[in-house]
Amino acid sequence: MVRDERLASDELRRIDESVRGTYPTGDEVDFEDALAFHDSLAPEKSFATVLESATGPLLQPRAGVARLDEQIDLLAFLHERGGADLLPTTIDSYTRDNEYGKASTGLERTRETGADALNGFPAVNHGVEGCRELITSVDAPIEVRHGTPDARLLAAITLAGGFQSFEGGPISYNIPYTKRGNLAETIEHWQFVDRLAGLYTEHGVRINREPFGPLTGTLVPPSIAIAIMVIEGLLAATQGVRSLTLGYGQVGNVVQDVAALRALRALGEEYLPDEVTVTTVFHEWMGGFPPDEARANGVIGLGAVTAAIARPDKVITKSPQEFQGVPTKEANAAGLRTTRQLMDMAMEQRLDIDGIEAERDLIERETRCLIDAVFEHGDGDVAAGTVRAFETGALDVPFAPSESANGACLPARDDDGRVRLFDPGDLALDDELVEIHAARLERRAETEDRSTSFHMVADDVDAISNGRLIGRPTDADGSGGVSDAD
Amino acid sequence: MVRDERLASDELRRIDESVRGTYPTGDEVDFEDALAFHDSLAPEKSFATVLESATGPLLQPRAGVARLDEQIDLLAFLHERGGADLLPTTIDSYTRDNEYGKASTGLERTRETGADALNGFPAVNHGVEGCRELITSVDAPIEVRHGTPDARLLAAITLAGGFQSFEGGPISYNIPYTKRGNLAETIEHWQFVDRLAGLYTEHGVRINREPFGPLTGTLVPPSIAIAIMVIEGLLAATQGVRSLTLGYGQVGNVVQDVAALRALRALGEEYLPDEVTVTTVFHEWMGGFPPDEARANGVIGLGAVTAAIARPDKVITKSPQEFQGVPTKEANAAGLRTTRQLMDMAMEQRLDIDGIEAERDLIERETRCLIDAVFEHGDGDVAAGTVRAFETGALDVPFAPSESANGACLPARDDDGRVRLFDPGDLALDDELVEIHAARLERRAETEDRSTSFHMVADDVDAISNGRLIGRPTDADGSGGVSDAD
Amino acid sequence: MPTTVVLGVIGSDAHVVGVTILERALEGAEFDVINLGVQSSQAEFVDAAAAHDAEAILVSSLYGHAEQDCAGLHDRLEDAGVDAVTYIGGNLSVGQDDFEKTRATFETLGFDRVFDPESGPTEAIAALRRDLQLNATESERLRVSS
Amino acid sequence: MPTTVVLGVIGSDAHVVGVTILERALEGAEFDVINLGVQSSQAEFVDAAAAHDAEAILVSSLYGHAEQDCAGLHDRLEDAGVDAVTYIGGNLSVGQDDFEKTRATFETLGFDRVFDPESGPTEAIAALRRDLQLNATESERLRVSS
Repeated sequence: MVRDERLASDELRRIDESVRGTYPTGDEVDFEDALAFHDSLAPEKSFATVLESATGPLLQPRAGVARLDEQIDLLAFLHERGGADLLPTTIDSYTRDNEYGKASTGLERTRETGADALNGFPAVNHGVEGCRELITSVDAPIEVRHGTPDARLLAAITLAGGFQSFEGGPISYNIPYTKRGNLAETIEHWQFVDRLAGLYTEHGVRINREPFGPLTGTLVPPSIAIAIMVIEGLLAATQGVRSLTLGYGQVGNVVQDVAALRALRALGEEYLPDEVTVTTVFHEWMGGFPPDEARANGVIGLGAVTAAIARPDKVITKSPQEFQGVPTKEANAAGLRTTRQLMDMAMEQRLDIDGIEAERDLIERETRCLIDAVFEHGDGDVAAGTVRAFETGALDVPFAPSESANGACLPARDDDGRVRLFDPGDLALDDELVEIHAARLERRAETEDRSTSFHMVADDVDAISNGRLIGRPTDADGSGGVSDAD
Repeated sequence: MVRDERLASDELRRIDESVRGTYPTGDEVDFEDALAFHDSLAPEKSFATVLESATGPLLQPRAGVARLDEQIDLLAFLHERGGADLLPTTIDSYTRDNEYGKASTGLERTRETGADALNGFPAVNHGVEGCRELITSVDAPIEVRHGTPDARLLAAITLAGGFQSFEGGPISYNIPYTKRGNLAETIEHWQFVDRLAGLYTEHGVRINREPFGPLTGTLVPPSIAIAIMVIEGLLAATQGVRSLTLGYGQVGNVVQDVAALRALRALGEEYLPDEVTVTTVFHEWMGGFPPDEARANGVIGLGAVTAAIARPDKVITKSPQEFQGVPTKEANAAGLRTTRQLMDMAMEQRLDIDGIEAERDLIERETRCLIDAVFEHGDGDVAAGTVRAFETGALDVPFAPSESANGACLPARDDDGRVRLFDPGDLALDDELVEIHAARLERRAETEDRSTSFHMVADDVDAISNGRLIGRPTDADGSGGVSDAD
Repeated sequence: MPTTVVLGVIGSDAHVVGVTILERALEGAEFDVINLGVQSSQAEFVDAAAAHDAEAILVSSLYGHAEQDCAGLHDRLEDAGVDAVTYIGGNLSVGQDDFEKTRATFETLGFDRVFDPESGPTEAIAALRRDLQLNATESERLRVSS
Repeated sequence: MPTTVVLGVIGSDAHVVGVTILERALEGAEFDVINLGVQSSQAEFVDAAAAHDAEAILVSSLYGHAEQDCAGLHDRLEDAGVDAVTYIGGNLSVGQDDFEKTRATFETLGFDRVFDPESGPTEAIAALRRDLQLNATESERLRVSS
């Protein structure tokens, strides 16, 4: 069984060699050379330093295209015209599945035809030199954003290529993404990634790591997300990571979102070792968007106001074209500027909302229950405990496709639009906490004059794309379509 | 001197005949025939009823083009594609200056060339029949929105033409709009308009009247706007108006805006006779917009959140193209939908912000001072008192171009972004209130390490269009450009 | 004896929300549910239906490749001796604008019913009741009374 | 003795904010200010300058019609025997993209200085001091020290 222990040097070396052997560009990686490249970079490209020393929330979009020159242009555009403080490089789907050969074909086809045959930047195929050209060509720190369960080769190449921030984690890039991902194996893969980041850190190149907070992006109760962030943070810290950005995806209730971000920061700082610098990232709404740019701007606006009140260290912005998939660079930049204008105007004034501390207490109590259960399941070991807690459902993620998860808990909004557990499944929560959730949903049921049921869940999943926060029954119908919900 | 007394029937008749004689379409007006037309309208076109019976804020855009068929298409578009609950018909500038001949030429040129030679709908030229065609062709209540100091003929024709709501008032359509408008004379003109509305009301056709709350749209302290709304409401009530919508323009500080809207409603209900139904309208930011649609959407978003918390009866929306003047119908509809999405999502949750009642107390104290002063200046008569109070500056509007106003008071934002009086001029405020304002601005001056001065005013006027709420000094410069501020 | 239904998302599709809610709805209506989850192959549908003697198979697909993913499924079911009604629902074709054409396509493939993207669990349950000649249970009638 | 300046917005233009702030800034710098306000005619500028023996005339225009509104102003000033420096500032032409062209146009009309839309009161006061050979007052130096 996997254990939360630091990967030994010889083991690291063995895995590194084996992983680098799986694709030709792996040969380009040379650690000493990589350190020298990082040292040559201007201080304003140091991701961890820029993020950790900022005085207000920094904005970062998502963006990735196949070709290097186009990726450079895209990032320059988002930096200059969108005002992005931090930049992304989103990796293509083939790379996420470790299908580097298919990514290579897609890249070649893109080069030949000009039409993008990949949905992101195939960093492994571009190799260390390609990554370095990207890093040197753009005037802001850049993060690798992906969704790759086994990101070992991607990490080896991109960190050697000059990236100083790397998204993902063994739970957050596995449980919400795929059906057949072995969780224990994925933890081992990420121990390698984190150990590599730790090694760079020990040599003076602080690599920022960012577990993916939104998970399935679909009504995830804050305590579940926070527990997973803390666990991934602990696993990373063991491997030597010292700059950790814990994530959280907006649910749309301002009080709950602000409370969650405060709880995330507090629990992150409490659970993680003192030598780790904890920052937080807030993702604008990750669920279904309205099929209308004007309405989408309204959803983005609520995220901006929430960010202004919660003041996370970083905000990942959405674009008004979210509904239709990958946005144009203009729409991507527009999402940044809409967020900036509203966030700045709202940050310049006091906006103290009632009820945040009470909600935060609730979230923290729940999160502690979940983290405690993980440690108990592992007899004190967080790695082993995570695998077992997911097996029993003591830790679970709503709407997770993974067979490694129990998949028994179901969320719904309460009468105030906060995300509660309609069905706690086997989550390791106190009876009292479970009763609080049930009571809140009962109150909603009374308001709506219907019994609490999966109808609420179905309606809630579609609510924001339909122009509402809560999926209230309309007319005689209590269910509505759910098929295009996720 | 003008007095706040109901216009006698014979006087009403005399003015009516004289006014209708100033342009040929005036002959089309027949009161009995008009009543019959109003009676023939479906209940969902009754402006007052729809507005007063709504369960949440209704949305209304601004819109007007020269030709009747195009105005019908425009309003249908905003209703169907923008989801506007209430519709406008914005009148052209020539009509506002009573230059009906020029409006006629513009209308003809528009008909010939297809290019819009007018910036609004010349309702006087379209006459009673043209207005009725508009009213019958569109499936929602429509208001006349204009800016006409002497709106007597416009009112006679549009009310006979089936409109049931009419914007404006003697102060709000005079002081902020023109240099040489005689206030006493303008009050007399609006006594006619209000008496006409009262007469329809007495015959079963409740005409909604809406004083223009935003005034100069440039950092107007809430108490000044509210005092003027109450005064115009009192003048209208005397003439028999029974449905009054009092207005307020967003200043951008959520606490102050919510407090102002609550004070507006409370003081409106307190000062106006019981038989008057008071509703409120919130105007999204009327000052300078960012020259960028994405940033403009951020400004609109803050308005939508404010509306969700304050819950006025009506919201006048802005479009992302506000900076460039008259928006396309698509942009106008987009502003409506962005507002709707964000407002609805925010209204479904409790958002109780600290400090609203304290700010409201302050606003109400100031407003009472100003209204008391008006009554004192008029020896108990609000009409005479208004004229004299503007002469002495006891009542004043910042940045008013009118020679009828003292023009001595100047606003600036405090350290929290609330609009205060940098210079109270001769406003009839208690010393204590003046000191509160001074102290708030002193605190800002300390934060910014500069003395309170007109620099702040200049910087504040431009702040929102530059992406901020408060005009803080940037770098070494404490002033910045002011020339394109208003 | 409760009626057994197999459901799952076919092909490489990972959209899980709809099928999760459908599972709960079916359980609420007192069906025995075998939920294969996302990314399920034709073989998994066939094996599960045969092993559990399912009376209905509900296929979900939301990523627009349902036609390729389902081609041959009904032959396999027949080969395995599975006698179950088959439904499919979701976003069944990329850029669908004429649902009747989509419905015809999937009926030709052998599906007994084809549901459009606006359909909810309620419609699926009502159809199962009709096709399998079942009555709503007491508890279920209470549950859907809202 | 304080220096008298006349300022106002020329033509049909009703933009009042800039001129109001400029008035305050000039008063703060201890000028005697005659503010004609918005919608002021050439005659009003000439009469006020003559009546108050003004040393400077500051014309503001923000609606793009400044060239027509100002044509002939300097002839009138000369006819009335007004000897004052003349400045103009604001949005001086519709769709201006080349400010140097705009500046040349208004210098040809007779203005001593032409300010672009980004200029603030500080620039105007500094220019007046240079052109009229004035020194900043003690209180003023304190005031603009921020």
